[in-house]
Amino acid sequence: MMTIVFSLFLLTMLVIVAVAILRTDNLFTAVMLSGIFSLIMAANFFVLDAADVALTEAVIGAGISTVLFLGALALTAEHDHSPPVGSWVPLVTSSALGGVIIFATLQAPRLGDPNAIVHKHVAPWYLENTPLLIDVPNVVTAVLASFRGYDTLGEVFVVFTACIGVMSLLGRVRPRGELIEEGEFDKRTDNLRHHLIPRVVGKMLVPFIVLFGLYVQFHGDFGPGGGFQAGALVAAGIILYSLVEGGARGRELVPEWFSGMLVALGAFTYAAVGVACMVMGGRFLDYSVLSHDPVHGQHLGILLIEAGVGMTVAGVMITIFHAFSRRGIR
Amino acid sequence: MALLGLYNYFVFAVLLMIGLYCVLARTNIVKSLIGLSIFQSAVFLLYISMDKVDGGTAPIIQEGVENQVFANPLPQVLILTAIVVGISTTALALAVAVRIKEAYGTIEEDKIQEMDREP
Amino acid sequence: MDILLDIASTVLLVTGGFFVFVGGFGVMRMPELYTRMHAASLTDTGGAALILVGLMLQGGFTLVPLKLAAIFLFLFLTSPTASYALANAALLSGVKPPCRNETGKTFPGEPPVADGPKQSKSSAEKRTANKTVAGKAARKPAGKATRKPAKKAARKPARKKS
Amino acid sequence: MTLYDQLPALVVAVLLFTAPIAYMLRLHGFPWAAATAAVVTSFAVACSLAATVIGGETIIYEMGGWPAPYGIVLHIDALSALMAMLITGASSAALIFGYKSLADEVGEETAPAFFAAWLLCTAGLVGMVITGDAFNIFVFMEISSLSTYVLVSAGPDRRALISTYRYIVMGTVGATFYLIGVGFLYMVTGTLNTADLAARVGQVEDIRLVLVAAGFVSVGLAVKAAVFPLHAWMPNAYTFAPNAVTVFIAAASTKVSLYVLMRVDYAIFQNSIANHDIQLTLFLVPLGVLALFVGSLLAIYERNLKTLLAYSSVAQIGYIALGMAMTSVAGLTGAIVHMFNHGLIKGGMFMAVACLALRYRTVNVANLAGAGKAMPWTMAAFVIGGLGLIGVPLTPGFISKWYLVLAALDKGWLGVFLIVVILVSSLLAVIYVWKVIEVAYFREPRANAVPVTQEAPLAMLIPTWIVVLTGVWFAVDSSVPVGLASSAARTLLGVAP
Repeated sequence: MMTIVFSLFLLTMLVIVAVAILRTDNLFTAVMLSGIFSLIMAANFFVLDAADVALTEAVIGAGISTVLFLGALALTAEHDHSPPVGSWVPLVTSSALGGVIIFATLQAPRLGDPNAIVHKHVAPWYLENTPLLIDVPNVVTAVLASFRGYDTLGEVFVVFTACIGVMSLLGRVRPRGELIEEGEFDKRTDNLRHHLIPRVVGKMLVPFIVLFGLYVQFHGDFGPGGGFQAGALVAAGIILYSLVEGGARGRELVPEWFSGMLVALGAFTYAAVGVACMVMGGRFLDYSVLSHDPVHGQHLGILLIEAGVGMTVAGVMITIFHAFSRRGIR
Repeated sequence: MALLGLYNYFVFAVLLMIGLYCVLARTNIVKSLIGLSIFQSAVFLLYISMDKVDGGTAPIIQEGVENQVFANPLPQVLILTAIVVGISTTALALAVAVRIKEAYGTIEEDKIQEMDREP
Repeated sequence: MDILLDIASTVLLVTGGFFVFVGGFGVMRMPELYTRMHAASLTDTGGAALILVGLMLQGGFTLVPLKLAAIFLFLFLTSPTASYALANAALLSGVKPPCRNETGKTFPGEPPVADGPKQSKSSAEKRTANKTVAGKAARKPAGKATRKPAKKAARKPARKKS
Repeated sequence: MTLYDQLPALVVAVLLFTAPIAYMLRLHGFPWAAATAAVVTSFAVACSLAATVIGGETIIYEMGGWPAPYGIVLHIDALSALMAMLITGASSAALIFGYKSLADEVGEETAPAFFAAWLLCTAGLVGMVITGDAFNIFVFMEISSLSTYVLVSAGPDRRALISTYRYIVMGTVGATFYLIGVGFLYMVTGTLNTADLAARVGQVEDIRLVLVAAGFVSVGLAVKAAVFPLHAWMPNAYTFAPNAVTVFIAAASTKVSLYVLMRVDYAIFQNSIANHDIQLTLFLVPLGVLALFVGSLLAIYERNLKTLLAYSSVAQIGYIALGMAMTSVAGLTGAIVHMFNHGLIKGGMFMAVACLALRYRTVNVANLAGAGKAMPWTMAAFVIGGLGLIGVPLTPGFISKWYLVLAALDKGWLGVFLIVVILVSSLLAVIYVWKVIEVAYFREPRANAVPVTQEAPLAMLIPTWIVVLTGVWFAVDSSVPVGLASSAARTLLGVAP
């Protein structure tokens, strides 16, 4: 009962914040509010017993996505100059969409119904067989890395694609061939360097954030966490460092060739584990063949691919951040 | 009480509407992209709402504890994937927005359309 | 013994909740940015500290109090920093604290004498815009990630003026 | 496990494995070489898979060794093998063809990223085709979409950027719709495996959520496939992308979404929703007919040759939609064969356009006067492709239209109407193809225009002619595509072969 009340409160807040985002003309306000939106969403996920997702949403939605939006705002515009809406098409389309969904979900199982079909098919099998077949306590990690490892492989390559996309769009060289040395976002965050307190406290926190990221990486089998969250956390630590010390120092700490290499290496590791399984006589991504004992093989496979995921995600986030912060206004 | 159990889905519908409206009605590219990310987050809410079981906990099996009820792990895995896909799309779209600003000098779609019309 | 612990922790939790409530109430009722920040700081310090200690008493001799202590330490470091950055940015972008003149009437801040009569209408408008940004950001419950956006919300206008 | 058993996974794994390598090793010319090698390997694997399944059997490959509804399986039957062949074939042809023009349009600096994106795009499309899991389709759809955005935005014109942005917004909304539909399906069945879904959707008592799910999935995929009113992103994306990219995405990318639409509608919803064939007809016939007319008319009035061909694609997708709407073996065979043939025709035509663009530096129809004399081979390839669009006998377009007409004959008055529509739209195709031919062959170049005397380089001409002649070959001896397509159509409809 308590969770339902709390959930109601959070969901209502979500709607309020979303409306506020829609109404504001100031893009900075909108970006800040969308950070808050993600944070409330993360809290809500936690209430709904999805700890892994909550962690990911908090790091990626509220942390990294906000920083990326700010980086883009520094290079584009501060205000939304959309003309007043003259057409009724958007309103009708979106209302129709909402109407259809509400109409359909009137027959959906209520929240938390233990007899819902989703809890009767497939999912119980995971909960039953994970201790036997894979033997890691966190079932989410088991499903993510092994049962549906092919999805996760695809996902790593989605991030990889985004990274090469951003790099080919905002790479070092412009179409005209000139190099950019001083980035606009760098300049704007530069004044943070002259403030002692944020700088000292920020620097003090960086090692702990990175440490926490590593903990999440290697503790992902036992508690909430795994490669995605860890990669994003480590990247958040490095980004914080770049913010308080200036982008140039940040790029000294993690050079761009290094983060770029990390991206490709992570994706490569994942694919290579899959191919190695094929070479050792199993199917693609069948980790059981990696060792004499199938369960041990699964552990090894999960460790390796989580490392690949962590490397890719951390590399991608850092690379994309640098790509935005390095860019100067033309 | 029955409707209260469906409140999640209603919020999902409302967020979807707000997101889609923002995408369609705003001509500012960054604003549309914020709308797009709300649109995507709404879907996360749909999936995660499905995973809850009354009296359940996060699906982490603890040794020595019997008869625990766990939330459904599958939607969580799917949404972990979807969140990462979402940020990838956003990052790429923002990079395109930056390049559009550099090429056109504005990120208002209606103005860009005018500029493209006159050769 | 147990009952004593329970009573102590309940008292702490209730007091902490009271602080949070007062903080939220203050953010709603206070007239402008700095006083609102002052109110919000009640949530960060009194509220958070009391609630965390109350929870630690509930935890007993396990890892839980240690984790809570880590959270306490984290908040102890970050929330003053965030407040500092916020106030600093507000000051730089021209939001002045309210002053009282000889007649005893309060009026919205007059700029320091050095760059006295420069304040124009447009900057007054800008000020209200800033206030809404900062106000909204500061009103949210304390947490790691809210702190970050709040810091940045304030940073941007800071640059605009200087 | 022998190598032969591993083939289904290899189609995708080769591409995914090579992409990071192509991105990491920044040697001169290496990314192109690596990409071509990987894509050609994948094409060979796809061909051998097609040879295995042409008889009508199905290969199931369990990823990670986990059985069907719990793990992800690859599901390869005649239809998916045909599509995989089309995608990898188009990708290899466009890559080999684009060796010169891509070096021209994509700088040395961005080449590694570009070719990695190319590999990922191919991998994403193939992955969508061969997977047997509804959510996995979404993941690979995102890989292919994100990499297509990257490829399109590499275009030299600044309008490439705004087209990419629109494509991103439409594509993301489409993919999210698909995701919502899958979510609802999961809610009522508890599974994501397509075969399992097909079995369990029929047992759902409450049909409302299933209907809405079908709607979301169909609309989402229709956006991705550029079915008529949702085609807005396509013409500009085709026009401003680099030429070789246009060849590839015009031949393969929208077809894959149509394929998924076909698969989902027939395999999952057909058996479970009462009167689903009528709903499908009501949904697709008006859209298909409108697409034929609007696409053809817009093509007639278009001045830019690439945009003209893009609008013609909108019209041709109308044919495929009509074939899908007819829910008969002949209609589906027509639709599937047309997906394949249209890929060949449009691929060949865009290759010819790329050759023209290389010499003329413009793709405005008006400026191509005299091209028939200056570049006879290129224009001949273009004309053969154009005849295919019209549907003249002995060209691939004829075969598919033949099956569509056959299917329409069974449909009574609706069928007569559809035959008239098909004939009229073929006439419209004559007009827009003739428009180009007239300028190229019968109009003298303007006095002030720079004279073009050189034919396109052989490195581009030979692939163009290979594609065009393959099309003609499959029109004369249509047993392979028609065999695969009719076996696929029977499987989809559940008719015993």
